[in-house]
Amino acid sequence: MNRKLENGLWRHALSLMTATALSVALVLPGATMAAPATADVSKTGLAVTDTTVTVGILHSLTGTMAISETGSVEAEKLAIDQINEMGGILGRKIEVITEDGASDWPTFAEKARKLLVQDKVATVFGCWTSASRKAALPVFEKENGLLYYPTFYEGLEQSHNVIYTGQEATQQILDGLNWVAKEKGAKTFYLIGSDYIWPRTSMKIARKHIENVLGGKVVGEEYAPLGHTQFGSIINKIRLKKPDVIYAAVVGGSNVAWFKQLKAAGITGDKQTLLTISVTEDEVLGIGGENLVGFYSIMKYFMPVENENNKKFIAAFKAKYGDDSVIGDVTQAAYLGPWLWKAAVEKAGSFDVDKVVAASPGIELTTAPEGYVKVHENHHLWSKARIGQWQADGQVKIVYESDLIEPNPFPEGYQ
Amino acid sequence: MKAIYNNLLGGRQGVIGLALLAALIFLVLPMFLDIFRLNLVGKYLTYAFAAVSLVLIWGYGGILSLGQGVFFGLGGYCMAMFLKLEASSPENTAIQSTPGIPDFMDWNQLTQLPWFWEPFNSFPFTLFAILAVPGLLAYIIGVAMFKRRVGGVYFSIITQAIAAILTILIVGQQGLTGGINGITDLKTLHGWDIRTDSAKYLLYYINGGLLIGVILLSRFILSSKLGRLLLAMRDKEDRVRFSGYDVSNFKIFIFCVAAMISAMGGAMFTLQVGFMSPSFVGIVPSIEMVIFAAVGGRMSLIGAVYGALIVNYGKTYFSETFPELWLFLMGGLFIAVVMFFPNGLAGLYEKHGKRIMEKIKSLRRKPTPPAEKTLAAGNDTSAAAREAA
Amino acid sequence: MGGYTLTELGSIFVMQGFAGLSLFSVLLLMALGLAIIFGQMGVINMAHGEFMTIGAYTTVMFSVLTAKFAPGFIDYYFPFAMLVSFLIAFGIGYFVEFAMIRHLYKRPLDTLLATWGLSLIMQQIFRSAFGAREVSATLPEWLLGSFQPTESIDIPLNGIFVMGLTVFVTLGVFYFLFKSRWGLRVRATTQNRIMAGAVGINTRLVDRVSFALGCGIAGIAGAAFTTITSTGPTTGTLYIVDTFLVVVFGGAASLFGTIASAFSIAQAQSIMEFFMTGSMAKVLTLLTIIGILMLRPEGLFSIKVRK
Amino acid sequence: MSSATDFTLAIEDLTVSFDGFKAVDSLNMYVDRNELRVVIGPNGAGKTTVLDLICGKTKATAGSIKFKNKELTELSEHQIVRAGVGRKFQTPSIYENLSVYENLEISYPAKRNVWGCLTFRRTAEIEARVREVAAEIFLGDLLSMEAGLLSHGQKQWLEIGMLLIQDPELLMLDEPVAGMSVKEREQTADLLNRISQGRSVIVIEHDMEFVKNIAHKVTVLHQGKILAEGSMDQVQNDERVIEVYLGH
Repeated sequence: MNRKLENGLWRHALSLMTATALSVALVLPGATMAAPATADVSKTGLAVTDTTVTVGILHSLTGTMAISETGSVEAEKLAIDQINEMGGILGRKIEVITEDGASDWPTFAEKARKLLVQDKVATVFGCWTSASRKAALPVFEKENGLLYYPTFYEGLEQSHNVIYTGQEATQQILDGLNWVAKEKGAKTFYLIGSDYIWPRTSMKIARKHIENVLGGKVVGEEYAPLGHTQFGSIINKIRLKKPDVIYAAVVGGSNVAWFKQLKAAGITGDKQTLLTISVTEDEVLGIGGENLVGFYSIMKYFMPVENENNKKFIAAFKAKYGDDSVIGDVTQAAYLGPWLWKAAVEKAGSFDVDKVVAASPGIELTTAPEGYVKVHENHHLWSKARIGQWQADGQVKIVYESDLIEPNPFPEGYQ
Repeated sequence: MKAIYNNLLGGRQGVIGLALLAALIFLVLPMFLDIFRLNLVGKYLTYAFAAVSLVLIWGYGGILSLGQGVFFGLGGYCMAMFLKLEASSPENTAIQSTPGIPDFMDWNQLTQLPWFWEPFNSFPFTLFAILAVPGLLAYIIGVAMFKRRVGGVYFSIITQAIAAILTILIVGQQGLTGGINGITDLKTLHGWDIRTDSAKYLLYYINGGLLIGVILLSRFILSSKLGRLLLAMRDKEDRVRFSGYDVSNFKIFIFCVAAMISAMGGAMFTLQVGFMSPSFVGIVPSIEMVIFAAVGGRMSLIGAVYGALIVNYGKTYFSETFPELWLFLMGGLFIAVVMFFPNGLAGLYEKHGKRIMEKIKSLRRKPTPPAEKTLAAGNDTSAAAREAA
Repeated sequence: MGGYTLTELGSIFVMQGFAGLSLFSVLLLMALGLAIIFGQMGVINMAHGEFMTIGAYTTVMFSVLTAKFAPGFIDYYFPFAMLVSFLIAFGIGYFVEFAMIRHLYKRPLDTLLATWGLSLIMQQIFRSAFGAREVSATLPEWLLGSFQPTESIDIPLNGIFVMGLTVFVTLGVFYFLFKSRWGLRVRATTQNRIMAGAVGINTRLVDRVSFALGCGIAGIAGAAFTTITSTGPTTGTLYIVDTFLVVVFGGAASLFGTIASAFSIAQAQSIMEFFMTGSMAKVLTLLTIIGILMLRPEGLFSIKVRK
Repeated sequence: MSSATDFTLAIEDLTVSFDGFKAVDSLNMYVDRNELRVVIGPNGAGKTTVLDLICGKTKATAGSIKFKNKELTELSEHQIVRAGVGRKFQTPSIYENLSVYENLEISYPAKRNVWGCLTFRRTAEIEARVREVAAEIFLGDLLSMEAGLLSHGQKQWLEIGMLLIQDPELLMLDEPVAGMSVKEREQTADLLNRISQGRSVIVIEHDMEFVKNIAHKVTVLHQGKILAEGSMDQVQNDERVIEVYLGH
C-alpha cells in the first residue's frame, strides 16, 4: 500500500508540472493553429470533416433509468459546449448525436451499433448501469469503438475500448472502511444492498477487506430485491446484531424506503454509524435530507469540494441548467469524459480509436472539478475518495479526503 | 396434396398471405435495408414467434398467458448458456482465478461449473433443451392449473406471478445466471463468429425460415379437429367436456406448444442480439408480446407477425424521434385495439377486403341487402378464424 | 440465539411482530380498492398501481405547496392531502369508468390489456408533469421517528399511522358494502345485473361509483405510502402484482378473504425475511401462494354457489 | 355401498350440500334399461342438481351413483361421458361459431385424445353417421349453416343430435322443449320417443302435456327428496304432489 501511495504521489507531482504546461499550451494556440488535414487525423473512416467531428451520447432518456442518467447527459453536453467554445479539437467543432437507451439493455447495444456503424462517431459518452455497459461492450469491441463510461461500478472489467471515468469498487470501498475502522473504532459490520451485481461485488470486496485487513467481523449480509420497499424485518435483524457500522448499497426507490424506515425505527445518525456507497446528491432529493442526517457517504466527488475548478464547473452547470441543479458523483465523472478524450486526441494527433486509446494512459486532467485525475494503464482513473456526512438540508459536509488512489479493477485477494 | 394445400397453406387466401409475408421477409426487407436495420428486423421477428404462440393459446384457446416472456426467456437462456460456455474456453478466460468457467461465475467465486450448466457444452443437447425446458415448465404449470380448472383471469394473474418469480430468481442467483446483467459477450457458435455481417444475414434467413415453419405448424394444428375443439372450448367449455373430451389435456397441449414456439423465438433472439438478460423474462415483455398479437389480430397467425413488426418498428422509430410520445402512443394503441379493433390488423383487413369485394360485386349486380352486411359483421371471429386456418 | 438477553429477544419479537402487522396493513390498504374493483365488479384494473401513484403525487404536491406558502401548516397538511388524493383518484376513476371500462364489462381479459395501456399513458403523464426523478413528501413531525414503550423497543410512527388508517378504511369499506343501502345496490348489481336493473337500480351509476370508489381508496393508499417510500412515475408497477395476488389469494369475491390473505402473506414474508434473504423470501412467498392457489383455485375464502 | 343391480342407473343415498344447504338429500332413484323417466318438481327442487351430480359437474357430498354397476361419483366428466352418459343443458349449449356439420363431427365419439384430434381425418363412415343424425334431428338440409344462426328450437335439436351421435346408453335432457313452438314440441316428442328406443332417458320438464306424451314413469322431486314416483296417472292423483306442485 505504502509504496504504491508514495509512487503515486511522486508521479502526481511530476505530472502536475507537465499537465499545467500542456493545458496552457492547449488553451492558447488552439484557435490560431491551422487545423491538420482530415486525411491525417482520421484514417479509419470516422465521421470527421475539415471542420467537425461527430461524437455520440448514449444514455437512457426515457424509462426507469432516465432519472439517474439525465445528469450525465447534461454534464457531457456542458463539457462539449465548453470545448467547442475553446475552438474544438484539432481545429474541429464537436457535433453530437444523442441516442436514447430507453433503460433497456438491448436497446443500448442496438443504439451503440447504430452510432458506430451508421454514424461512424469518433467516440461515445454513455451507459450508466453495468447491465447497459455489459450489453453494449461487445459492440464496442467488435466495431472497435471508444466508450467513456461515467459510473462508479463493480470493477472486474478492463476493455481496450472503454475508458472508465468513475471509480471501480476498491477505490470507493477500501478507504471508507479504513476510515470508519480508525475513526469510529468499528469492529462489526452489517452489509446490506440491493440484489444485483454491483452491490454484491462491492459487498464481497468489503467483506474481504473487513475480515482480512481490518480484522473486523461481518455480522450480517443482506440483499433486498430491486424495488423492495419493506425493510421492517431487515431492520430488526440489524437491531438484533447491533453492528458498529451499517454498510449500505441499496439503490433506486428501495433506497428511499430504506432510509425512511431506518429513521422511523429510531436508527438515526446520532446513535448509529452508517456508511453508504449509493447516495450522492442526486439521490438525496428523493430520500430527503432529514432522513439522512449524520449518515456518511463515500464518493469521489461531492458538490462542496473546495477548488477553483469545481467552483467554475458548478457555476457553468447552474448557468446552463438552472440554479437548483444538483450535481452528483456520476455527473461530475461524466463531465470528465469529453475532456479526457480531447486531451488524448490531441496527444495522439488523431481521432482514430486505436491511436486515442494508445495515447490515453498517462493523460492527466488538472482542470477536473474533483481536483486532479489521471488515466491509468488499465483505463481507469487515479482519483481520491471522499467521505461526506449528510446534513438536514440535504447538503454534505466533507469529513475525509484520501490521497490519490490507484485504480485496481481486478483486486487480488478480493475476488 | 389437396389436404396439404387446404390445411397447411390455408387454401388460396392462406397461400397468398403466406407468400406475401415470405416475400417481405426474404426479398423486400433484405433488399432495402442495410445489415444494421435488417438485424433489428430480425430481432422483431423473434418476438413474432411469441406473438404467434399467443394467437394459438389466447386467440384460439381463450387462455391469456401473461407468461410468454418466461418461455421466450428460457429458450434464450438455454442458447445463451451454450454460447457462453463456448466463449469461456480456458484460453479465453485465462486471467480468471478459475479459467474455463463463465466470467460472472468467477466474479461470484464459483470454482466449478454448476451441474446444470454441464450438459450445455453439447449443442444437440442445447437444441433439445431450448424446446424441452420451456415445454416441461409449461407442462407442469399446465397440469397444475388446467387439471384443477384454473382459468380465465386467475390463470393470467398466476402466470404473471410466475414471470415475477423467475425474474427475481435469475437476478438473485447471479452466480449461476449472470444476474441482472444477463449472459453477455456471446461470440461464436462452433467457432462461427455470430457477430459478423455474413453471420447476421444467415441468422436472419434462418430466423425467417423458422418463423414460416412455425406458422405452417400452427396452421396444421388449427386446421385439424384440435383447432376446432380449441374454439369450441373457448366458447363452450362444458359442452366439450360433456362430449367426452378431457379439456385439460388439450389446454396443456396447446400451452406447451405455445411455450416451445416462444422459446424458439428466444433462442433466435440470443443468436441475433448476442446476449440474454432477465429483462426479457419479466412482466412487461410478456404483456408487450400480448400486444403484438392483439395489434396483429389475435385470431390471425400472419397478422401476429405484422403486429410484432409494426409495434416494434414503431417503438424504435418513436423512441428515436419523439421519446416523450412513445408511451402515450403505445398506451393509446393498447386501448384502441382492445376497444375499437378487437381483431386487430387482420380484422381491419377482413372488413376492408370484404368491402372492396362487395364494391366490385356491386358493380356487376345490385347492391347487397343490408341484412347480409350485419351478418358478415357478426361473423368476424369465425371469418378471421378461417383466414388463419 | 445465544448471547442475547431475554429482554432483547422479547423486544425483537415485539418489533418483528409489528413489522409483520405493518406489512399486513400496507398490503391490505393496497388491496382494498382492488377488492372492490376486481373482487366485487370483476374488472381487472392493471392501472390500479397508477391510481395509488396519483394519491402519492397529490400528497407530494401538497407538501411542496405547504412548505412554500404556509410553512406553519406543515404539521397539519397530511389529512387534507389524503382527502384530496381520494377525491382526485375518485374523479379520475369516475371518468375512466365512463370512457373505457363500461364498454368492456363483458370482456375481462380485454380489460386487462386496455387498463395496461392506460397505466402506460398515466406513467408518461406523471413523467411529463413531475419529472422522472423520485420525489418525497416532507412529512409532518408527528409522522417521523418512533414510539418507545420501553428502552429497547422502537415502534415506527408511520407504521402505526398506516395501520390505523388501514383499520379506518377497512371499516369504511365494510360499512359501505354491507351496511349501507348503496352497498346493497352494489352487491345486487354484481350478483345479477339484469335483475338489479329490473328492480330499479341504476346499475350504470352503481358501476361507475364502485369503480371510482376503488380508485379513490387506491389514492388514499398512495398518499399513505409517501410516509414509507418515495414516489416516481413507475412506482405503481411495483405494487400491482402483489396487490392482485392478495385479492386472488383471498378469494376474489370475499372481503374477509382479502383481509385474511393480506395477513397471511405479510406474516409469511416478514417471518421468512427474518431468516433468509429478501429475494428468497419473496420467491418462496410467491411460490407458496401459487401452490395454494393450485390446490384451492377459488382462493382461501370462497362463496359456494349452487349453479 | 350398494350392491350390484340390474338397473341402468342406481342412485342411492345421494346427498349434496352447499354450505350446509342440502340441495339433494339422501336421494334414492333407479332407472331401468330402455326406460324414459321424467323428473318434475317445483323450482329449486334439485332436479338440475341431480343431473349435474350424475354427469359429474357437481361432486356429491355423500352417496353413490352407479351406472351399469360402475361408480360414477369418482369419475370426471369426460370419463362419465365415455362410459355412456350424455347430457343436454337447460339452455342450448352448442358451438355457435362452427357449422352444424362441425358441431356433430366434434361430438362424434372417436379420437377424443390430443393426438387423435391432430391426426383426425374425415372418413366416409363418419360423414354417413353425421348425415344420419342430422336427418333424425330435422337438420339434414342445414349441415353447412353456422350453428349460431339456427332458431332456438333448432339449437335444442342440434344439442340433442350432438348427444345422439355418441350413442349413449343413458341420455339426460334438461327441459328439451323450453322455448319451442307447439309444432316443434310435437316434433320433439316424436323424436324423443324414437331415440329412447334402445337406451334409457331422463328428462326434466315442466310442460305437463309434453310429459304425458312421452313419460313411462314420473319422479316428483321436492326439496331434494322424492315426493312421489310412478306412472303419470298415479303421480297426478297424489295429494302431496298436487299440494306442492300441480295444484297451483
